Amino acid sequence: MAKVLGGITTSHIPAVGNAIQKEMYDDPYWKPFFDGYPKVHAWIKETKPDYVINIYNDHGLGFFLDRMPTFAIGAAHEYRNEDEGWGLPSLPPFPGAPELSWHIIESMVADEFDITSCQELAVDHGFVVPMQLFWPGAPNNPDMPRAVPISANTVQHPIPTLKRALDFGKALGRALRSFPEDAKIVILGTGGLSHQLDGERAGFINKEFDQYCLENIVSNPEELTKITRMELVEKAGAQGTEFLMWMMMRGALGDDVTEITRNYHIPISNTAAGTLLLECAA
Amino acid sequence: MAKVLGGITTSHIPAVGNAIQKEMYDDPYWKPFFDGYPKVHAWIKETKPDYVINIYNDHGLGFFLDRMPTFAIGAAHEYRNEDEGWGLPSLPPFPGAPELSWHIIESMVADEFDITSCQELAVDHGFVVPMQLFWPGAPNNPDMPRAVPISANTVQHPIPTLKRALDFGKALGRALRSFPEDAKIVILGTGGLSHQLDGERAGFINKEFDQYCLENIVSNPEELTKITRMELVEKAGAQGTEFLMWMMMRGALGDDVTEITRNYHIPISNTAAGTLLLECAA
Amino acid sequence: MDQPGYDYHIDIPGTTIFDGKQAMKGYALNKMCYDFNRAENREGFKADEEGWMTKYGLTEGQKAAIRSRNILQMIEEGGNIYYLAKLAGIFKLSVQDVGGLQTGRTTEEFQDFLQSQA
Amino acid sequence: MDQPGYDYHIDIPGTTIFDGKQAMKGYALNKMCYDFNRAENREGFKADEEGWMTKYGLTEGQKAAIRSRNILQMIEEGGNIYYLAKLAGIFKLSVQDVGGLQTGRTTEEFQDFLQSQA
Ligand SMILES: [Fe+3]
Ligand SMILES: [Fe+3]
Repeated sequence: MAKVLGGITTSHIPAVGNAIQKEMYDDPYWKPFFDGYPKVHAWIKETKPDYVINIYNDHGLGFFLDRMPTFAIGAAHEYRNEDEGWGLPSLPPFPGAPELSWHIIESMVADEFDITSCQELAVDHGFVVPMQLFWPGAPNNPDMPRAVPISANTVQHPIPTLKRALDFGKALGRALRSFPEDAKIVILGTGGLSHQLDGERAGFINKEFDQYCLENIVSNPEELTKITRMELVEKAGAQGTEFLMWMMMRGALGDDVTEITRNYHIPISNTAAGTLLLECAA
Repeated sequence: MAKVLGGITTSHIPAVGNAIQKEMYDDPYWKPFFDGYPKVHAWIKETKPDYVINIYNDHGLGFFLDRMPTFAIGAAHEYRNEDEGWGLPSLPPFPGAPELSWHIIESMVADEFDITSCQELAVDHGFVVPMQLFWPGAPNNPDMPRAVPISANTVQHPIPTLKRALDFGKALGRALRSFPEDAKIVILGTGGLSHQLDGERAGFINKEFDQYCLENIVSNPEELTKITRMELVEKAGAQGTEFLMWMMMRGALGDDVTEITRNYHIPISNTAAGTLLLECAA
Repeated sequence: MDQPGYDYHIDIPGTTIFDGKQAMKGYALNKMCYDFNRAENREGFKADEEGWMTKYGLTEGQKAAIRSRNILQMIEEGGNIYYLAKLAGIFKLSVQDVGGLQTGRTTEEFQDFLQSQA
Repeated sequence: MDQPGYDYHIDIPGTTIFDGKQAMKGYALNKMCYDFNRAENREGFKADEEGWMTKYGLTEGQKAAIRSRNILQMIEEGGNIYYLAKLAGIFKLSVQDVGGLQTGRTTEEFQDFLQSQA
């Protein structure tokens, strides 16, 4: 049976992709952000995951309002990052893991999650930037695991509740641990932390709330399910709802986790950037 | 608050649309089928629903495998029956009820159903034929209610379980009854009963199983949740899985229903055709 | 695609479960058929069957099944009956014709078989 | 569209909840912006702004908001920031430019505001 090694969270801000390309790791603006990653790199080198479940939110590339799924799971041989509107160069495709995708979809639909399965899926910066952060040169990194993208709707309300997101993760964890292959799996929860791009409140950041979330997501995620969706918008900012991805990731890890590293920095672009690596008990 | 008047089930076989167009009501082949509808017509004339929730399954017009939702709800101003591949003439659009659609979507996502919302949706014979059966001349019938289409995946496994379908209906019923408009709502569950179009078992029909379903869907739908999805394929035929639509409809009606009329006839095209009108307690 | 371990399917003779495995196998074929919803694509196929199949990247097995109008083989190659029905429409086959072709019956025999289950 | 009774939203000053009501109001605008994912559509818009907006059926309010590069008004007219970001790209506005425009700050002032929350 497969094993879930742990979970990693990170912001997925498009500007990060740019900074990586320009190797601005020691630039004064970027250094406090990139300093969050060496321990993650070391952990990945040591544990060598075979599969990566990349839980992200699409920002208007893979899905439009004509068909907006609450939870979508990719089930393709590969995933391409198409042009998001800024003419950024396309990377080579990320290799998929369709046999794992279908195993997850079968298990989660049986478990009463109403999945939208995607046999074609263009992935945006929400998926790509974390891959580049964790596997430098991705997808051209010899350690690049095969990927399953999972996307939750944070574009249009109603978005899923924090409880549903955590429960999604729990069901995902059950699915992964029942995959009959002696494989090692890492789960990414990308997006957040607090930020707001739109309206007169644009630029809103909430350090106190982020710290509350960072603290509880490690040791007491159930506590966070008390937050209503409108409270999440109020306290994390309109786009801070991406924290749902962290909840989904966390649910899949189980109760017993060890925090390996944590980083928090304000601001990167408009966003409070948070990084967390949680290892599952062996 | 809105009121759910009752539910109506019917097969939605494409050939029925053709027979309606040719007014073959007294043709020996068609008479036993169309004889199931006068009591439904009388009931609709008497109760005059304001809204119709049309629970059907798409057959490869509105959705493809690139994005296959488990449960999709239309949220558009109108719905068009586009060409399904046979060059059938398009009807005028069916008027939608977006304010009711969004009320349902808000309520059901809060209730932990992972809805795909569709602000554009082409509807096929699964949606159209029942409308034509119940509102002759549809959509050009003065009594034509405004519509919300709801589609469940029966194209590709994994399909939702019978329990999930019934629970979907229960949550739908809660949503409808909390709609703050003094409106009357009827719910259609379309498709089935037993049939199989593909494979060496094509033409399979199972009268005994259909009768068991017809009996229990009225008085004891919970009993039917014991049927596994593979059993449903085995006993109802590969396309008899459309019975899930009946389960969804039934869940929304509540416990106390009265059977107004029932019809069952073998065969129409490749299918055992079933019609049922259940009225909710006042 | 190999799908280890999730083989919850029971064996139902004469019935292919259209699941992820079949769906991935048949993707190109079903995509071509799905696009037959539009008249221009039906015309394109009719004008140049071989070219159209190549354009959609059909496998050799899928092409052979279509060339020989072999419905069972199309299903074997991952075809889903709802999408294939649009192709059957181009070939002017009714649902009963398709039923007969798959069960080794004439259309009349197939209709009689349906009737016999009343 | 009137959405009776489902007004569970709390009032969050300076924040528009992009829900079904806003999504329906902004559908044409967001659809146009979504299609800016493709370079050919960006070029089409740049070549003929007015014609392109009409082609997508934008409302007068949406057109006016775009003509005046007024982001807050685009949101008021149903625009969603993720789709609007693609339009901002065409106008060569950075996320901080967009933040400044919406909050009555210069880009530098907006960046300082972000920094101040560290
Ligand atoms: Fe994001
Ligand atoms: Fe059907």
